[in-house]
Amino acid sequence: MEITAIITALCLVLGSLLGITGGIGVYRLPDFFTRLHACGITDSACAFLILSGLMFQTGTSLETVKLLFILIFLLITSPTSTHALAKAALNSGETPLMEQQQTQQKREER
Amino acid sequence: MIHLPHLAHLAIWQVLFPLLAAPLCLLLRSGRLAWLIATLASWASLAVSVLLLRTINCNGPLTYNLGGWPAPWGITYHVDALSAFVLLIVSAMAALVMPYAAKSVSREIDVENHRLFYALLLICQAGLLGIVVTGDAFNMYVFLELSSLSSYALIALGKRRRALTAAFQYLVMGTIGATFILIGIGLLYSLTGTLNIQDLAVRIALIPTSAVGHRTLITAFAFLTVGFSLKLALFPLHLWLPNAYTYAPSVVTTFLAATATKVAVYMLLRFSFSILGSRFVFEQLTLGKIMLLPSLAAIIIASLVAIFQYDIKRMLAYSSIAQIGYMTLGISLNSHTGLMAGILHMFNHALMKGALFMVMGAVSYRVGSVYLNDFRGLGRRMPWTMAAFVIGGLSLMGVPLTAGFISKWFLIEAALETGWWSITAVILLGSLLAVIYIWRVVETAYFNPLQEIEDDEHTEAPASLLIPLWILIGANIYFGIDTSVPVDMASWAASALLEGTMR
Amino acid sequence: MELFIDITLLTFLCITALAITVIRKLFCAVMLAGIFSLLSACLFVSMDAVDVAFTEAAVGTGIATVLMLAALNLSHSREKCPPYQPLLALLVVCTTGAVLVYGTMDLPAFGDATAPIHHHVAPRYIEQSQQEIGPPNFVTSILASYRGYDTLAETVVIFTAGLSVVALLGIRDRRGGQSITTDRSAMKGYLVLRVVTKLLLPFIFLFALYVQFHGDYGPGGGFQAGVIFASGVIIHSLTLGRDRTLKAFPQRFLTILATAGVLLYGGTGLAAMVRGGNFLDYSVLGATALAGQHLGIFLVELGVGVTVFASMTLMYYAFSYRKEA
Amino acid sequence: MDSIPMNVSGHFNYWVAIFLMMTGFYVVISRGNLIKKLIGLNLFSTSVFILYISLGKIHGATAPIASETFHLYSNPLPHVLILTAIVVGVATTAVGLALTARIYEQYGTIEEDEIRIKDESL
Amino acid sequence: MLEAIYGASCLAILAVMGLALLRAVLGPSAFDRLMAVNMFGTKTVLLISVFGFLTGRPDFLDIALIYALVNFLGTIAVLRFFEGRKTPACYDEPAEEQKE
Repeated sequence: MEITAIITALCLVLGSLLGITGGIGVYRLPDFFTRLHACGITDSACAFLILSGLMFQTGTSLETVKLLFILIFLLITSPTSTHALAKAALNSGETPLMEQQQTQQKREER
Repeated sequence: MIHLPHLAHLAIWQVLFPLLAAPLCLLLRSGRLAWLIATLASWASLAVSVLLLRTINCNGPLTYNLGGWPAPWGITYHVDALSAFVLLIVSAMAALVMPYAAKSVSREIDVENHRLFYALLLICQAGLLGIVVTGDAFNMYVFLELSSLSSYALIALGKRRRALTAAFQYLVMGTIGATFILIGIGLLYSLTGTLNIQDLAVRIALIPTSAVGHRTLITAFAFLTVGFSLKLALFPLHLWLPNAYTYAPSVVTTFLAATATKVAVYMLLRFSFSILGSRFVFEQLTLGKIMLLPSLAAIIIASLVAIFQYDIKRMLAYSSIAQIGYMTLGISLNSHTGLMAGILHMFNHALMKGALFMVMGAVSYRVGSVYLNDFRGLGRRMPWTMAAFVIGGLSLMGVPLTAGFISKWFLIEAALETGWWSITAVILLGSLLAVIYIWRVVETAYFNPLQEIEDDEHTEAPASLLIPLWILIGANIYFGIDTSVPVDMASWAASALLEGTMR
Repeated sequence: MELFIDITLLTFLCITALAITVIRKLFCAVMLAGIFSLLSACLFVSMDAVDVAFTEAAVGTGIATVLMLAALNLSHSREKCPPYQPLLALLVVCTTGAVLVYGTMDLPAFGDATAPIHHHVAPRYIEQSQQEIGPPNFVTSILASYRGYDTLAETVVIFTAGLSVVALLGIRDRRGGQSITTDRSAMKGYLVLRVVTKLLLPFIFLFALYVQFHGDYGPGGGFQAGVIFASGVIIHSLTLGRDRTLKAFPQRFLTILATAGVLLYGGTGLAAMVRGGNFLDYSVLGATALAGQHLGIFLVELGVGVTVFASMTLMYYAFSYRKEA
Repeated sequence: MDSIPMNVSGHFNYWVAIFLMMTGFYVVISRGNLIKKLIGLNLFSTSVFILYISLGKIHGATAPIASETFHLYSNPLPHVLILTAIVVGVATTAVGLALTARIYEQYGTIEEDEIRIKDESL
Repeated sequence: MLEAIYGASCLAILAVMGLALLRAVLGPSAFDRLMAVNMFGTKTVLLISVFGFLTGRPDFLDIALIYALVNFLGTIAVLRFFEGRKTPACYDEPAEEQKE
């Protein structure tokens, strides 16, 4: 078996695992910001691993370039939208769970 | 006469004139010029349809391969007797409505929308013509949507806010209808692998049918019928029509009332006769019996509802539903005479409803609205307009020497042929009800005292409204006396349909 | 494997559809509708309809969602509880569904290569289109040449939609003396977004051009390219402010562009008639039939792309300018 | 996976497409909210597209773009038809949305029954 | 060998899509849904890419590219149209929810 195939397989498996982790995180975590972190972090890493894994299979061709473009596009847009989302949520009054707990604690201390 | 490269291209010019004139309208800076372009295009289109009719009369059906690809692979235009006849109706109405539009539109539509309005009207016309002239089932769907889409916008351009809700309702019901048609076409396609109408007919005939008939074929036909019934506002599915016709600008109502439902009837005829064949449709699927009841219900109930309307445009809209009932009744009688009466009524109804809605446009041009009260004393103020209303109304009732009489006559003859007296009674009852609702308007216009003072505003409508109106009224009388042309055409189209081939 | 993906996607579709019926927040319903169309696009890919998937993604997920959000922005975002139990509706729907299921009984099985649908007209497209027309993408050949007339009508449909929306909503250029920097519609608070957008826009337009001119060889073509171009403009307008966009692409310019696209398509057809062929018969346009087809398809796709771009952008303008008009 | 017998998978696709269609149809006719109706229309037509594309699929075939390694292609004609239909669908949606926006301006609501009440109170 | 890996990745991505879909359906806040939709979109891009390799026709990556673009567009549009609106548009209103 070729070395590229092994690299591809590794990348894909790793990427998929990361993706599933993110999916579970998004489904299970308690509040918006924790879910967003699960989604945001794994999204980019998963996309990076899977797409670069695929790139090893295309050699040098138009497909490689396309994959590269998709990768760059995702790597730029995905964090951007996550950032914008978090900002919008914060702006419109959503408070992170931790902050809520802290204020609650303070109130209790008082 | 417009110069045409050669006669072979006639069929495509039919659609191309309005279709390509529409974008041109937008390029112009002024609404007047757009109107001029629109009028010229519609006249050119009328000339083409007359030429087409003559060509077909002499040489038989005409086929035109778009893109040069032969029938099942490319889209073809196929013009036979029925389609030439409907083409004539549509393009003649458009050619009359366009000159009429100049004044009416300037009163009813905002100035900045004039160019858009004419462009949309032309696109609507192109869509309707495209449906009729095409020989390809899917192409028919696309043009159907083209005409529907532009008519939604046209209706919504009406002055009152209810025009918007009316247009929305029409949009929802029209889209459901179109999607049903899409499903039907898809099922037919899946059975045969072709979309060309003639080819479909050939290949459907080859499908082995068991005793119960082919289930997919029946379903396809059911969906097509429901879809077309929605589009042609057959009785229980007519809900979109009264509002749409009432609140649309007068020009739009005139055009749509005279053409859109006719084209829907055409589609129904085309699919049930040319594709599936009259024997399959009537004997196996009993379309006749299915259609009979809604048609009769439409004639009576819609006429009754019309009597109680105070908005005269709405009254005429309900009357349209009743008249559509006559057309489908003719079809459902499943005989040559009945079919011929139905086709003839398409033509005559276009003439009379076109004229009556033009009267509404003229009245609303002068008076501002068309409630029953507004008609008081109009008999003296707008003598020509109201005279036109009376003659149009007589034609609607089916009084001898008007066009309406002829189609009713043939309809009764067809009903008598089947031996069902009750149907004849219903037809006569429908006419009687028409007498009542027309009489209400006539009475108000001629016998009610004049409203207050006579100001200069309320005088006769301008000539550009009256001339197209009286051309239509003249046609109503002319075709009531000299019946040979439309009757021959309808009879020819009916026999072609019944033979199941696109002759 | 493919079957499994197919079934999973269908299940997801069902879940989404049911959620849409239940959910009352229109905003969420719109987002779910976006997911629905994304999922159906995936399904199209798995059923080999790459061009359809391309279009569905660009149109259903992209433009339709944006327009719906824009319309929602102009109105309420919450649906009222229906005042009655829609039993009649349920009955109608069940009947229709039952009839349809009955109708599928005699359909050939899914994926059956012997079905009549694959044997009458379609084989010619697959076997001969490369000799007759040229492009390796059969869909492009059929779309632009065999059934080119449908595509003309389709172009006019989108043109009509643009006209209708403009006629209904109107676009008022309120810029007047106001300077661009005070445009409130720009996303001022999102610096990262603005910078990223500026960075990405050239590539989006480049991609649109690639899709436009590569449509013969892969999925894509004029329609998709027009939509992508319009998406780029919409992104520009969303983040950097619509007045700036309107300055770059004025309404009059877009109107002319939309018109020009339709006329280019129609004109190509007319040119064929002048050269002695039928309407839209591209073979007569070039020295050889193949060259003519190539030229014809190129022009026609260009016309489609231009019209779609201009109409979509006009529609977006109309919605975006309505609020304060 | 292909070991699943044909008669199970044979019409599965069609039936799910029909179910989706009917869900969309139900939303259109049972909901009074205009935007919801349009979403329903979208669902309805998209599901019809799924039905069409299902009809064109051939097992073991590939996308209808010529390639040296493949010789069995799915039927391209439904794809072309649906491309056109998608455009028609989005055009209708756009016009419907424009109408909705205008209706909201005029009536202050996009619920069908409230609109009816406002019309009758005139 | 690689076929199996591609298949497994497809399955994994589908699973993630399912989880994201659930989040989009369940909510509770609009931002949750938006995030889920965004994630769903990204995963769709990956699914299409891997699927192309699975079926041996990787030349359709354009589709994946347009999905990425459309996803970005959608997120921006939502943010843009609802940034001005504070809570009412975007949040569940428990009181009203109970009424239904």
